[in-house]
Amino acid sequence: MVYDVKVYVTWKEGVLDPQGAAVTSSLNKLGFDGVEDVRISKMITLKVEATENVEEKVTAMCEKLLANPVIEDYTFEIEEAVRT
Amino acid sequence: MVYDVKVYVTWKEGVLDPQGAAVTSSLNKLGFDGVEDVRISKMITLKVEATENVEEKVTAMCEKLLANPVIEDYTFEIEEAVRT
Amino acid sequence: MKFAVIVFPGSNCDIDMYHAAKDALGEETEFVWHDTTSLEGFDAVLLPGGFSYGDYLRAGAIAHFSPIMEAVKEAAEAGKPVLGVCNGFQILLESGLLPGAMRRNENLHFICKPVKLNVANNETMFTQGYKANERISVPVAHGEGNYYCDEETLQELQANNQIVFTYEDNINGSVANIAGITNKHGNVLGMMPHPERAVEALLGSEDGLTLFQSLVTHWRDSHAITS
Amino acid sequence: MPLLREPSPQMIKEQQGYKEMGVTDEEFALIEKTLGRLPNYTELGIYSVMWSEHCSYKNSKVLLKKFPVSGERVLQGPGEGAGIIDIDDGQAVVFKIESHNHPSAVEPYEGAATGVGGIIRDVFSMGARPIALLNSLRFGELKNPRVKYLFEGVVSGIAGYGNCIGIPTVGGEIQFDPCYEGNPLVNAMCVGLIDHKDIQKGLAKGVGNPVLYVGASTGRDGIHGATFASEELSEESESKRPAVQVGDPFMEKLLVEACLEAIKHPKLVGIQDMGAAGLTSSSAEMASKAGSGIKLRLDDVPQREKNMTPYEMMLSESQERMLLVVEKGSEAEFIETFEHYGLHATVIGEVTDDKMLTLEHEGEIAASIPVDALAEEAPVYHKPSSEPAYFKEFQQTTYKPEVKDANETLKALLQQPTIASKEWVYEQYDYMVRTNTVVAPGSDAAVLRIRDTNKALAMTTDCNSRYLYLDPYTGGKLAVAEAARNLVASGAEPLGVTDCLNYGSPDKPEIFWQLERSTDGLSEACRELATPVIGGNVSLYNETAKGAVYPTPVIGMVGLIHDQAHITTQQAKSSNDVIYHVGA
Ligand SMILES: Nc1ncnc2c1ncn2[C@@H]1O[C@H](COP(=O)(O)OP(=O)(O)O)[C@@H](O)[C@H]1O
Repeated sequence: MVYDVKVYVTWKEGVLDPQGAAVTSSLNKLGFDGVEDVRISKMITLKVEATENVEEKVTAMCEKLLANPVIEDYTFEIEEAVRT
Repeated sequence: MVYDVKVYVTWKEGVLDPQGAAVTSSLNKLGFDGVEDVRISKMITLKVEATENVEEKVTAMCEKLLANPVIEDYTFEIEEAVRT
Repeated sequence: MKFAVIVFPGSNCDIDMYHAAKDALGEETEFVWHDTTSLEGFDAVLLPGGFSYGDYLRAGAIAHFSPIMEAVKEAAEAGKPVLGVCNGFQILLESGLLPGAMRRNENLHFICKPVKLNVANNETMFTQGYKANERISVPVAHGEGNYYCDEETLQELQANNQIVFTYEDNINGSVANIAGITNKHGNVLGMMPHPERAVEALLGSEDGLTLFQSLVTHWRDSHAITS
Repeated sequence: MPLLREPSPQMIKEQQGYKEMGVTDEEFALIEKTLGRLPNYTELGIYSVMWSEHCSYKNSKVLLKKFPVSGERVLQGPGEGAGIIDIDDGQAVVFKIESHNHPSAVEPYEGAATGVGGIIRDVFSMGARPIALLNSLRFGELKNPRVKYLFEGVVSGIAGYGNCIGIPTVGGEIQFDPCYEGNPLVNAMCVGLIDHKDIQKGLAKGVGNPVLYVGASTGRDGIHGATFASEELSEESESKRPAVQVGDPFMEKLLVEACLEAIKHPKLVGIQDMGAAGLTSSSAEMASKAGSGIKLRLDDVPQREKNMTPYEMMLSESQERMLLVVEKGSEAEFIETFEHYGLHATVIGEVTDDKMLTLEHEGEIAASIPVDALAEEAPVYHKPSSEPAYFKEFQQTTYKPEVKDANETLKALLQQPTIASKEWVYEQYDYMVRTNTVVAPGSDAAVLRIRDTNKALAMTTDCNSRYLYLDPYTGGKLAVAEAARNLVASGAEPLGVTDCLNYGSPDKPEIFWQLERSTDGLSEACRELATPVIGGNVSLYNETAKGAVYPTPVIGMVGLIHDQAHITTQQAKSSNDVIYHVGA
């Protein structure tokens, strides 16, 4: 069975995201007012072949490599891949 | 009215994602086999204050700043923000 | 004294670190490839700067799984000096040998220039050759040197005197101007500025040499007592 | 499934489909003649890139012939990846400059980054350790937000690639002028150091010797990049967008280290990078130079995408790839060297004696073309030339600036982005990595010491294109002279030149005239100063609807400092020092 996985790695609350701050101000400068709180996170998509316990496997990948718990949180979505 | 916007900026098909390739191989080395096709994209979250036509506004932001259509595609989701 | 310079795929300052320890300092020095598993026979470990694994995902994230890192952890636990500079610092953070994390520089640009540092703690094995609060000139060259830790960790760092170098001008947005910290024990130092680039007058500064000399002095002293 | 159904040879001819690939009627007839039959789609694609200006210099060859290319110290002149000059003690310096203008105009970060990556490959494929990077940039005026975006993107792309791969970016120059709006110039130069005994050539010699493919796998990116680089930028360029590639400096770092190790191996026969027109130009050129043929099994080419056609594989410009020819039987040793660095090396073909480029794919012959026809026999044009009206006009006017308050004028001048400090730019470049940079950006030329010797190298890029526009001949001489002055002022003896000729469309007689006159000036100055041209690059069709860029032949020059005590910097040292005025 192959799964399509999407992992979202976001900044922990309270951690300033310098890139987000810069994008907020450039959007404002470009004339987009009323734009606030831009935060730039990662979306990591992958295909996982797994027999059982995909969730555990993905959790382990996040904990070990994909996110840094000091500054980042993560969530994920798993879907069965459509074979083409 | 304030909206919560999520913009996903992904690589166009066929564009090399060197980060994704490096992460694929390190996940495999870490013992996560059957992991393939890792691609690392951006998720940009923001709050937009808008009277009308949020969609147009967000599209314009994507075209002008958030994505480079030469190598990137984008999609977005808009939701009314829950006031806290 | 024998130094190990760890080489990861993508290390760039391995050569510079080698020259600093071998030529400027005059100590025995060897490169150690990342997939080696032992650091036996070495008295100190140097993790050089560069872009290990392209800095992909997060700086230092992939390198910290290299086989050699187990041996680095053992060396750290055994009390041997471990110095991580720039990418080496980032790897030490990712592997949990030092607290905190790095974000992109506040101005989002890579910054390369000589900067003024303050020696905030001159009582470590790395800094005992400096005067208290000495002002030194050492170059930086990084895009992700914006040090972050939460309030609690910061208080702990301060309470234990773990903050060793601070920037005179906060060039990158780091919490509390932090340029370099040690672990609680004081034998693992991570710093963004490059002392190995400041060991020759011809290239602009010799202020970094004192750091390496401090290590040698410390090592000689401690071995004189025990042996 | 292929992305598009390929038309048959007959259809191509009848519907003149070759025009879409930039092949003219006459060229198509010539192809039919050299081949003795109609080309199929793959073959036509191969001809079109090999005969593009970018690869064949068909419009500029007549001009390049004028350059002095030899000298006592020249070990390798134009014709290989990069030129080589002797610096005594069995050592030599290798350098080359190249443009990446058009990709940078549509994707500034990746365009500039892959430009840097390409020029580094040119240098280490000669066997040299790359030791320094320089660049030369031209943009429109900074008031325009698009220009700002391009400027920032290009600078961070150069920084991104150079910093990551760990080669110091030590110098460059930047000029802002409205003529570059919409068509910025991004030229990158790389300097390397080599021992004479390690000098490599891109030769495919020895029948039966295997051809190794090393580095990144091949994708559909940059297909037709070489022809794209040889066309004017138009609205249509938008639709040719996939011509932009994404670079992977980490992969290239591994390639540099692994190739430099492979080069020490006595069984290496030839090595060349896959630059413009990727697999096509590297294989055809290596075979043509060696008087051999080459056969490739395309099924064995590492592929990043599914169902790639021969056409796509041969024209892909995926970055960070190298082609090696090694002695038969030694493949395993090379494969092991590359594996040590985490790289895959794959045997994809062999050297033959039939002087043909033969491609096998899925059990069929996908193409079969004489290598010399591709590499040597591209048509050469001598375009008509005519003196532009503006030139006569300028020659007759004398311009006297009106200065009321010298202080104010000086301040106004210093605020010009072209003149103002470039610290904002070079602070983003790691100009110190590998700890040899004695003189950092900000002086006349950059200086790097050569470890374990008392020597040093000075290097610079220069070109005042405004002078060249006003008077291409004199301006050309001035560009070379400026570069030489910068080196001498740093304590160096100028050794040689690499040039990057950035011009508008040579199809316009006024532009061709600029090319002619300025290359006359460049040649004369190079001869006079005994700085031969050992390599370079030509970038034509730098135009937008608003017109052509100024003639911009960027000069990259390297000099030898015989004694490190001679290194001199620009800065005033102390008060009361005497100031001299030397020269005219
Ligand atoms: N403007 C120039 N001046 C001198 N030599 C040049 C110039 N342009 C190209 N050449 C030389 O012509 C040779 C052929 O170039 P080519 O094989 O197309 O190199 P590349 O693929 O690196 O562009 C190269 O050695 C190059 O140095």
